[in-house]
Amino acid sequence: MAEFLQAAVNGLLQGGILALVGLGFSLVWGVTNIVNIAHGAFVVAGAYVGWELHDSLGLNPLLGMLVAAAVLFVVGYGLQRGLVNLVVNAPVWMTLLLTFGLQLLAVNVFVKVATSDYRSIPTGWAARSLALGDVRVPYGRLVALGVAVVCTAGLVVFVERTRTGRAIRAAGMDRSTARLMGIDVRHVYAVTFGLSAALAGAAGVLVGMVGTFSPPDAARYTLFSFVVSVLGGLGNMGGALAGGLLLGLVQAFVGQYLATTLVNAAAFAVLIAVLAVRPSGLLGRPFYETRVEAR
Amino acid sequence: MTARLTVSDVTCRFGGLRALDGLSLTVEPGTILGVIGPNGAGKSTFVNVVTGQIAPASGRVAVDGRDLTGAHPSRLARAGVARTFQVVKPFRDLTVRQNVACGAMFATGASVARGLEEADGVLGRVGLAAVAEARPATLPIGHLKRLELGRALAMRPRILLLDEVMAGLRPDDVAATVALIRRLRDEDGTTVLVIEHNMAAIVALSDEVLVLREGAVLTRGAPGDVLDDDRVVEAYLGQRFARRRRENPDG
Amino acid sequence: GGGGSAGAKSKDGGGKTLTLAAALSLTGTQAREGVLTREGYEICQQVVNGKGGLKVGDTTYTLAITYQDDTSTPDTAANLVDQFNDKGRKFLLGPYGSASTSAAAAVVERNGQVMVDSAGADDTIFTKGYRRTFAVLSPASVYLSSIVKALAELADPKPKTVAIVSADDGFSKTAAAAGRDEAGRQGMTVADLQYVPNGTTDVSAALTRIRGGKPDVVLGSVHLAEGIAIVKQSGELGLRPSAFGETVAPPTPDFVTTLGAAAEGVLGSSQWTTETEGSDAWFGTAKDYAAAFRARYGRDPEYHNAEASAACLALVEAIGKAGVLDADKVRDALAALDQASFFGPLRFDPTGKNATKPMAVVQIQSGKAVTVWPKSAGTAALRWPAR
Amino acid sequence: MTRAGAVVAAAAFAVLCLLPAGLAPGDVRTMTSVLLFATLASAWNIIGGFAGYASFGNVAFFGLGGYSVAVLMTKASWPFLPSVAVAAVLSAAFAALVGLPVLRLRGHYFAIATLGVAEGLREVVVNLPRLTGGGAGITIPTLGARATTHYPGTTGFYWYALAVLVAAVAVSAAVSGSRFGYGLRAIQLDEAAAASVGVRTTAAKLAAFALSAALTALAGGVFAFQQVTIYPERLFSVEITVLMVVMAVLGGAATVSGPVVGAFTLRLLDEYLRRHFLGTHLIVFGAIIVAAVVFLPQGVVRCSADAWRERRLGLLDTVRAYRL
Amino acid sequence: MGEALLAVSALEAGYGRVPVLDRVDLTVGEGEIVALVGGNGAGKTTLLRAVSGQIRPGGGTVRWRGRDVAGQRPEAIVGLGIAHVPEGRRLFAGLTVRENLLVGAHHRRDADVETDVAHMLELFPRLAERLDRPAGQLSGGEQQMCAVARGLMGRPALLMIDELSLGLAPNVVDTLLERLATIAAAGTAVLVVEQDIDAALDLAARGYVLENGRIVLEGPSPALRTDPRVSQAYLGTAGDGPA
Ligand SMILES: Nc1ncnc2c1ncn2[C@@H]1O[C@H](COP(=O)(O)OP(=O)(O)OP(=O)(O)O)[C@@H](O)[C@H]1O
Ligand SMILES: Nc1ncnc2c1ncn2[C@@H]1O[C@H](COP(=O)(O)OP(=O)(O)OP(=O)(O)O)[C@@H](O)[C@H]1O
Ligand SMILES: [Mg+2]
Ligand SMILES: [Mg+2]
Repeated sequence: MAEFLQAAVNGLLQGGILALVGLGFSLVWGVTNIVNIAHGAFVVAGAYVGWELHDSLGLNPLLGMLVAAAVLFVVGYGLQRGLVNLVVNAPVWMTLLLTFGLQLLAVNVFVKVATSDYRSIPTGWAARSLALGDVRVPYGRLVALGVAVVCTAGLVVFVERTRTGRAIRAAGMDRSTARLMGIDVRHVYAVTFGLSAALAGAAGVLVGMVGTFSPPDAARYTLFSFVVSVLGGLGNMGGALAGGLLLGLVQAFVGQYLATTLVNAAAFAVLIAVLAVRPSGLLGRPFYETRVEAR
Repeated sequence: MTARLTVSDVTCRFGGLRALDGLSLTVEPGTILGVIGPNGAGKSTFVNVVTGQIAPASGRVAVDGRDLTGAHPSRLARAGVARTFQVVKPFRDLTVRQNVACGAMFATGASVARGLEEADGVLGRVGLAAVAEARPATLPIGHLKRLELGRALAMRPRILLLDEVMAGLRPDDVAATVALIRRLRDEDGTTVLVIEHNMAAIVALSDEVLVLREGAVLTRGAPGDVLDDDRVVEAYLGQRFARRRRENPDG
Repeated sequence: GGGGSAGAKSKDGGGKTLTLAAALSLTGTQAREGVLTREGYEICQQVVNGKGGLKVGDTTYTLAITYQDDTSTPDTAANLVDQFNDKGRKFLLGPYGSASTSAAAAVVERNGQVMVDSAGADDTIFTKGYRRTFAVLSPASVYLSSIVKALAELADPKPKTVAIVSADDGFSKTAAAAGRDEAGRQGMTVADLQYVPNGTTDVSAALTRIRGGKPDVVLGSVHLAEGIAIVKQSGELGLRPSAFGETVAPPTPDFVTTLGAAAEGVLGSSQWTTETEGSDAWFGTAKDYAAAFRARYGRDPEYHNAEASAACLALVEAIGKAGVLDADKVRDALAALDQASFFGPLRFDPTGKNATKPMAVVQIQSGKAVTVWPKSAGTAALRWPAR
Repeated sequence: MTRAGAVVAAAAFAVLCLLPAGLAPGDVRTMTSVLLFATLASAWNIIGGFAGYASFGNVAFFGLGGYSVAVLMTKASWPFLPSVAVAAVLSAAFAALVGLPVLRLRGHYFAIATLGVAEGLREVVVNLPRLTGGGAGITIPTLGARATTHYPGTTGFYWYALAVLVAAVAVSAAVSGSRFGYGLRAIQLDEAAAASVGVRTTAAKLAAFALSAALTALAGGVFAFQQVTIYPERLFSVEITVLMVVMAVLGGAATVSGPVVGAFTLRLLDEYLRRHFLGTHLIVFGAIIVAAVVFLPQGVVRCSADAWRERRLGLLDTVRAYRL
Repeated sequence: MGEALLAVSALEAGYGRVPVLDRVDLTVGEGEIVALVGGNGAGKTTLLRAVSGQIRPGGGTVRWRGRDVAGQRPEAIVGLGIAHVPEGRRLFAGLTVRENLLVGAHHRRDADVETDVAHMLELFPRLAERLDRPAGQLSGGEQQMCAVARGLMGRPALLMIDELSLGLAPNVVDTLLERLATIAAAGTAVLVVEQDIDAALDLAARGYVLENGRIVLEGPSPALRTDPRVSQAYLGTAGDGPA
């Protein structure tokens, strides 16, 4: 029983991190239809920002997280405005190619600048855990889950309830008509991309706090993001959280009761099973289907 | 003789909404049936059910007495049922000629060369010969409607369902399209269902008119009778139309 | 012109250059280790040339090394070996990692080149009948078993149960299997052997599974990422064995910097430490090597650096002994090589493995990896229980 | 194919036939890898380009092909050619099997599901050490009595790779001009409309997927034998899938020549940079890809065709046309 | 009448290097309803697009309250008070009907948005029943209602509607025409593209006939209605269309 509970806790906590990593990716993919291969590089970049702030200024990683988010927002906004916006009207997969190039560039610049050493942002408390009987709940991961939940909720409210959020969604569905309605699509797209990068940056700091990071990890974060956002339903922020948690739980339970080497196979098996039953993901609405890709 | 198309007791739901509510009708071979009704009455849904895009919650659809309820759209297409889409669905990156050729190739099993040849003929008939090599993205709405029509005609259907193909055409082009469809029926014996909100076209074209309201048949009859029916005026045509019709009874 | 086509070139100044070639993972997932390997090669080149170059027969050559990036993929490494061969480069230094080494070895064999392997430890490389690849380092099977041996010999009270976490790549599995067998021989119970995906940073499932058995020692046959995760997440999950022992990770500086205090007491196996016994004419002792390295790079060498330097050293020695720049002769000289070095004995068994060199076991004490085994070389006593 | 296209293809083929005579073995080996990637990109293009079902798991068939060859040659002692033929058939069958559920998904959901298939398959290979050698890899015997087929050597593999590429291009060209090809393109452009004109969408998608898988498996088989020892990490690497997509898209998806052009351009560029920008080549490579996307947003083949037609290369005009 | 609200003169526009509009002149006065008719491909949509900034004119001027706004970006032009209800509805399919209406008022900052939504629902009761459904699920005619309502939500000074009655039931067209007349009376200018020339000329005070990118006829509605060139194309005898 303790094992079962521990596995559940592990899964939920790991799921929280996965969700946070995937949240921004899902936002950008769902709204602007850009598969941002460079998302993982944003995560790593965020981790570096947090690490540097802690290393040189001794800044608490939770504050560092806010700074990293702000820095990455600016980076993301600038990238979209200056670069990605140049090709949004090209065939869909071209943006994938663009971000693939960005990811290569970014990761290798990190390697050059920071070497590919493993790093981690040390905190005394993050590695300690709350003991509930035999079940341990590490504080660092608990905080990460909390941040994931708060960010998800915030994003849901922002996207679903605010004027800007509505404009973001409208712009995602039909750019040229959105402009006819007075929406500054360049700006709105850049804000979306900036938000996504900010979330990635925050996730990066948390990843660095509870584990380790190095530049080549970027590809893995992108992969996780892919799975999490599709599992949950593209462009659905609550879905990303659900997807992350489900993924974490599946991995934990399979690792616990089957074989630890099968966790990824099992995760993908679950993914395919979910999609077989719900072709638009756990909480997905088929709005991607009705997107108008004309200009 | 069995009817060309038999729809019996079809119900179709979207969430709580009954888009079709126990709809039954038959269409005899070689008839042109006008279908009118308020916006949201279920006309396009009806087309979707007949052509297999939507499986009805209950009820049957049969072509020439053969039950094809819930069959895949491609099967219905090959069984001779062709349609146009109200919100046009051209193949964006194919030329107009290739678009039409697709109709011939897949519904009648023509080879690529044969399909393109066929397309040339059809393009002439629907007035798109001049833009045969253009891509749909560059075409105005009127041409896209004709492209829908052309692609359906290339399928050499036995049943042709036209969902507002004449909306957005200039009146003289509407007249020409009406003539085209009539000739198709007269020469090939095609059965045609026309959905239009353009009453001039409906009157000029239809042997019979059916009025759909809230997913069920409100009335069915000769065009003149239907348009004078008070219920139809009330639910659909409106007072301005009725007034004009009184002033100008034959057109 | 010197005898043979082995990359000897006359330079304008009159001196001759002997060019060795190396395919290295300078980008990609193994860029870190690739760079360390390169540093090891470079310091070797510097030392050889600093001592006036390499005498082959009657000619003295300046040593040069040409590098290409294998992008951490085995197929590229293999391709590079072919490209080196096109340029007449017959003497190769190994790439980083078992997969790339294995891929390169197959091509080396066909092309009649020779390669000294600095970082491909998996024993399976040496089961394929290759005759032209020689590894200076101890094979994978020694990594974990040395830790077990060290514990059996030094730990008091002797641990009774061990649990092993292994990554699922070939190298780690070989090491894990050997460690398990050794534990059995030493009378310890192996409570559990769990595999985790190679490179994962979440090992909580494996740890939760072994936690129930309350093992005295948790052994990891893993790389750096998993190695760090084992220690970190054990803390989180309340798994507190008397010691952790891990193959590759602990001697790496990143291990201590990322784990901080949690790294204290962790045992690790190392191909080389500054206490390694032996010395040679080029580098002197292990301590001398470390000093030379520090002078150039401003930090202490890691064992990856030393491995690379040793590989270069073995090749240089063999070329000198062969006396001609002929690949076959150099191969024979390598096969016959038997000499002490800063890296320990350099002697190869018929399959090309370095079967005699012992592995050192280190323990993290006060933030430093100190050697605790083999005893003769140990500067420090094993701290036990370790945490 | 147009006449000009046929002439260009024939000329390219002639050049490729002469190439081994003029190149050093190491460069022949590089070209072999270029040819294999061109095959992969062309094969991807059948499902991803023509049918518009962007498979992110085509590497599954590469790995399956490679491992089938390796296992058949080591465990069953089969010679290479029958092994690779069986590998292709097996992969096609596997594609049809997984295609049945997976091809019901649309767009990105399909992409991820296929990615899952590939990752899953890799883990299966890792977890079957008896058959596949697991993470330690499997070695095809090429020396001694256990070798079933004489190891063809650098040039030999070049010919194998060229043959496989020719097969892939021939299949692509045949598909492109055929009714089947029109059906796939119709599916890509509007699946509902395609069905309504009579395209048997499910059958067409399955056929395209299986065809793509078979060609991919051929390349995988050749690669495996060439490598001698293969590892699951490499044979099922997501990176290879990404490269297939990137090459096909950069060259021009849904064209016959695009994937080949894309593969040649990118692989040769990558190789050139790798040789000349030690340790930083990926930074340069990344920057070039970014620039290529910005200036050639329709892919190399379409953009150059446009430039040829208009007798004018308006890079800035294209940027203006595609920016927001 | 002083300076017209919108004065298009010698406007040239097209796609890429394909010219469509050939020196088009057109004016719309404050509170005026103007009809624009013409065959398929004549360039009506192109003209509206050029005015609303969706395509960049190649020459000529677009004066808005006397100031040339040709070539400005669409989002800026909306802000000036020009709303364009595009051809083919172009609703945001994944947004609900209500959200679509709210997006129509995106550039407005006043507090009356909610009351305007209520007005739209009075005008198109059908929409009231569909308010919280994704617009992509609406029937074709319902979508047209939503598109027109979305345009009205911007409270523009000039409302341009492309294919006003496309897909609408006759009685709905009636209501809509009445409504347009009301809002015009309250000061909003309207430029409608419409194939039903009777309806268009009933509503509009003036009209333009566009063919092959050129204005071939213009004048007050009654005059156009009786012009033989109009009745030839619009009231029966076959043209160059389907034969
Ligand atoms: N996919 C769908 N999901 C939910 N509701 C739908 C869907 N398709 C249609 N409906 C609803 O079903 C009803 C009937 O729609 P349908 O398109 O058949 O109307 P119609 O008679 O063709 O109207 P119009 O004349 O406006 O084209 C409408 O109220 C519409 O909102
Ligand atoms: N995106 C485009 N690219 C190239 N040419 C285009 C494009 N859109 C329209 N055209 C061309 O411009 C001309 C005018 O088209 P426009 O859409 O303005 O016609 P319209 O008068 O609105 O016709 P309809 O009544 O059918 O809507 C047509 O010949 C059309 O082919
Ligand atoms: Mg309809
Ligand atoms: Mg128009």
